[in-house]
Amino acid sequence: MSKQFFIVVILWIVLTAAGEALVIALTPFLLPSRAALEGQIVDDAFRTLMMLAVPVLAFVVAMLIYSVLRFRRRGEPTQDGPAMRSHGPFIAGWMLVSTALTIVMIVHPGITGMNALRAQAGKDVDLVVQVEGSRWNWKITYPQHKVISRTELVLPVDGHIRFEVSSTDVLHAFWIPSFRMKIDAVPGMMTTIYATPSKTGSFSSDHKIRLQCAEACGILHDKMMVPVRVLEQKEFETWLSQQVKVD
Amino acid sequence: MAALTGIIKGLIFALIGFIFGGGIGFLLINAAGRSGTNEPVIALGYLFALIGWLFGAGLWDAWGREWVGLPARKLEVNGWKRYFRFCTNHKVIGVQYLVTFVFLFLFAGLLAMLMRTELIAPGQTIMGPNTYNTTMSLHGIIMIAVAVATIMGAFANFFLPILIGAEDVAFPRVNALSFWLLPPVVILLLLTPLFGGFDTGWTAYPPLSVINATGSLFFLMAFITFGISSILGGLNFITTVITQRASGMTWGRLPIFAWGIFTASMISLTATSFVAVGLIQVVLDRVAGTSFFNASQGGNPLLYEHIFWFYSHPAVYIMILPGFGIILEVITHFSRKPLFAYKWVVGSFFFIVFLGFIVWAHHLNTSGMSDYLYIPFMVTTELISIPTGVVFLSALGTMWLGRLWLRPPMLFALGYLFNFLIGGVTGIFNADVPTDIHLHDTYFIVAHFHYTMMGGVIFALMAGIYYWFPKLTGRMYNETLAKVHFWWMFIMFNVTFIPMFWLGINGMNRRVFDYPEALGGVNMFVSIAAFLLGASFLVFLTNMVYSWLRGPVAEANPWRARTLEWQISSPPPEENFPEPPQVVGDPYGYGIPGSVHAVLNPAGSALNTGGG
Amino acid sequence: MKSDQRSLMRLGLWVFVALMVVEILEYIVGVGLKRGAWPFLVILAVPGAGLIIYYFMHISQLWRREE
Amino acid sequence: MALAKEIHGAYSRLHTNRLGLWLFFLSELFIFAALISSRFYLQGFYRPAELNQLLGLVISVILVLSSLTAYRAEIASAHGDQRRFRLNILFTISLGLIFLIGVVIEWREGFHFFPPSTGFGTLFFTMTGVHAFHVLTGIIALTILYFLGRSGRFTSGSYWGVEGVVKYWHFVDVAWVLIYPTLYLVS
Repeated sequence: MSKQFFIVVILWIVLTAAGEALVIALTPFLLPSRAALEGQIVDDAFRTLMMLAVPVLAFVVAMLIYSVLRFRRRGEPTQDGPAMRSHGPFIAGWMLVSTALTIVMIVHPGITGMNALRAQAGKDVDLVVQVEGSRWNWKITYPQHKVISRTELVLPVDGHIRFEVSSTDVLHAFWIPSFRMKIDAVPGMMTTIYATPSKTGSFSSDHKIRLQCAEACGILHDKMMVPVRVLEQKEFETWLSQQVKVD
Repeated sequence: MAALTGIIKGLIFALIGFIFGGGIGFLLINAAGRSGTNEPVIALGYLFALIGWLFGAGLWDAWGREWVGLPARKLEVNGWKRYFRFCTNHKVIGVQYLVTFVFLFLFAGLLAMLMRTELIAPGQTIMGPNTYNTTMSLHGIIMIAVAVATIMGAFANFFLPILIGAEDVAFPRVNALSFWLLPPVVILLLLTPLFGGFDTGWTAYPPLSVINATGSLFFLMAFITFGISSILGGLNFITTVITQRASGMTWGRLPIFAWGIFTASMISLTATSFVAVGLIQVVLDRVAGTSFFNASQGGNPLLYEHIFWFYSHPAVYIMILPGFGIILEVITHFSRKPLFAYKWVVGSFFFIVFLGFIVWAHHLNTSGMSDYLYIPFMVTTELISIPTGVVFLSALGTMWLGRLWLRPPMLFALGYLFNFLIGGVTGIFNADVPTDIHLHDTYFIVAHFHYTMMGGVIFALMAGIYYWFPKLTGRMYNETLAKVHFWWMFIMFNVTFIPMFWLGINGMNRRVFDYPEALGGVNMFVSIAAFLLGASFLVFLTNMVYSWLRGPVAEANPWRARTLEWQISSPPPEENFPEPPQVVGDPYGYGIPGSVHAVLNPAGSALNTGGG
Repeated sequence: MKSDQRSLMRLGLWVFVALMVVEILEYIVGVGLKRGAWPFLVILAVPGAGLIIYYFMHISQLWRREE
Repeated sequence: MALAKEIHGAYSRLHTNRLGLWLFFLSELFIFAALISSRFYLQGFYRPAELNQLLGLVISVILVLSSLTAYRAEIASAHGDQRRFRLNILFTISLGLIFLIGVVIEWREGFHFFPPSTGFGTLFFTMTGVHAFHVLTGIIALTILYFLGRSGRFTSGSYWGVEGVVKYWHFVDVAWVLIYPTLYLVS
């Protein structure tokens, strides 16, 4: 290894260390509040990818910084650089590392994350909530309890919930940012998504606890939102009993 | 007036065509007993108006007359007037493309400024939601067109034939045709606000795009027309590279920019006709009452998403591959070293084309498609980081131990590397299904693709403009202004888009007119940064206009680069090369004593080219 | 007619006959089978298209540069 | 030098034109590929019992026959046999027109049994419509070719116009060979 490349490696290590420290320090501020178990899987994947991205970023930036500082010429260069078209070990190393990194990313957090989500989805369902989007409102039905709500989505904490999402007119998307869960509402189709709220909370204290349409659907797309309220099981049952029953 | 006769004739023919086609549409509506819709009139009227426009603008004189046994008329006029005519010279068409699209770029940039003004604070600021949606959609589609067609249309047209030692492209008349298809596109897009606008964004997902205002039909027809232009361009460049190379210009000596155009053309030739079908299906659903996307009649909106992204993901590489070509070209000449790992780069371009066709469904990660599709598409998508990495390998390897000359093109190329790196790394978060479930359709995506499109393609475009400006115009730009432009644009670009990643993760979905109050502060910051970013283009525009008119006369080869375009005068002579050049060596033979790329005057004295 | 023209014309006729066989077989398979016809149809249609592309459209002109 | 360039140019012009045309076909192929994929995506292997199978077979045969006459026209033109060339072009045009009449008959039946607003009708009318549009443009091109040929435009050494249009006509046939089973015969 040439001396120059050695300096780059030192620079890379320094940058990587700084970057990883920054990721660890900043992740709590970067990732929003989380209110569902499934969100943990997403956040873990996010963090892993950040950790993996840092060394890649750091290497390219280290090479760029070093090259620009070391090899730049003031004014027009009077000579050509060495006629180096290829460098076997460097290319081989690059291809090996980039392929290996890609495979790592595919396996973890890609496939492992998918499997975790699927395993989570496969658990016994405590509550089914049907969510139907129409321009520009959501109709929320609790078929087991024969309750319909149009103004808010109320959920019990720790209950495993299946959302059955559909649409009457155009594409919409069901998204609760603090749950990290999203699925499109497609006319003529029922899509499902699962979530297990992990703590109580409501839209009034945190805007990320909202059911937001996330697929452009026309004029009031951004207003196609209902507040979400996650209650204790008891309170949820009380809420249900206060609602008008429909058949 | 003589300059405009073609355009005026085209407009008159278009009007006649519209009346004819619209009349047929009107009769069809009556025959089918469908009242209450005028869209068949518009659609058929436009079809014939388009044909009328093309024939009037020059297709008939330059080409159509031959079909009925008459000799074609020469439409060439000299001087500046030729830029307004149906001119088949590839250099004229290149300039036509460049000027048209730089103006479109600035126009769509102004639309972005309007959007950021609206988003500067929660609630309504300057416009209503429908106006906002139309502004947003227009910004989107015009910028997509800019990204697809500026490098391909302008630089590939002007420089590809010269780079390979040809006199012109393979089909000059098709080339002119593909440019003259663009004015109707622009007119249609500018007309959309008068017909209710369109609120679907540039993706035009049905059923929304089937049931919304007539503006959407205008948008769809504009997109299809643009697609035809793009197909013809791709066809032309592939044929040009295969058949028009100068003798001695073997595949292994092809400049990397030519490879970028060649591979990108493979995509625009094929994938574009695929998406045209998807768009036509939406038009048919609107105009003819078919049920492609009407779920109650057996249609399925997911079909459109599949067809659309089968084009639109590869389309990203139509934009990126020429950009790769430009920056690698610039980096090798400004590092004064041979292009590092040339064969690996060419291979990775082809690999990108191949992979580009089998990754589309990662745009459907939250669409509700079949569960078994997620992992295969995640795998193919993430594999793309390998060939993309090769481009970085080549760029870094070329700079290593080089003699770096930090002129404006080189600065933009370096800026490109940094921005595209961020764009690429954040792309992984979108390819990965677990994270994408959260990030899909949020400002994270907006930030990501602006890093690849603006930070990538537009920086490459700027690198290209500053690199080739002396050759295009024969004049030199102001170096200081160019450097001011770079640093201003580079810094404000990053300041604008980095916070958008945070916005997306924290619950701001895209294509919204309004957002939760809590996100107000960051949005105001982004808006102000965006205004400053927009202002950097005033520097650019000043520099371009002033330098084109008054700049110092440029020498033939201000960069002492080795490729063919720098071996002829600035601007190039009408026929490019007085004698067909004889290519005898590598275009990137820097640092090799006595290395020669091409002999320009094989018969006469040995007027060798080459750096040293 | 010159002899090479005649032989080319005859070649065209044979290709046509082959195409007819393909079409009719396709028809029999398609109308006859209630389900599962598609593999047979692929086996028939793709070579059918290939015959036209090879013999009628002379695709080999693209890589045979002499003439 | 200039002469050598010109000869080389004339030769490579033909090669260039051919390559361009084939690339155009490749692009067009993606149009039909998109339509065929749509058919399977939306309707699977479904086909209505009312589909007029016999008519479908008849127009397929007619189109293949027209390919033969087009082929014969090209061969004749290549050998300077202008009389046969014109005759075969006329045959081809007539067969193309008969094909279109067949499509019109089919459409009339189709409007009755599966109108374009239904699931299968959507695909049926779009696919046959897109194809019939190609046939129509082909017929227009062949007609132009006929009149150009009559005015003595083509010789045995220079007949790119004939070659190009005939290739296009064959391509329309290829498209039908692929569409016909996907629309009529799968089950």
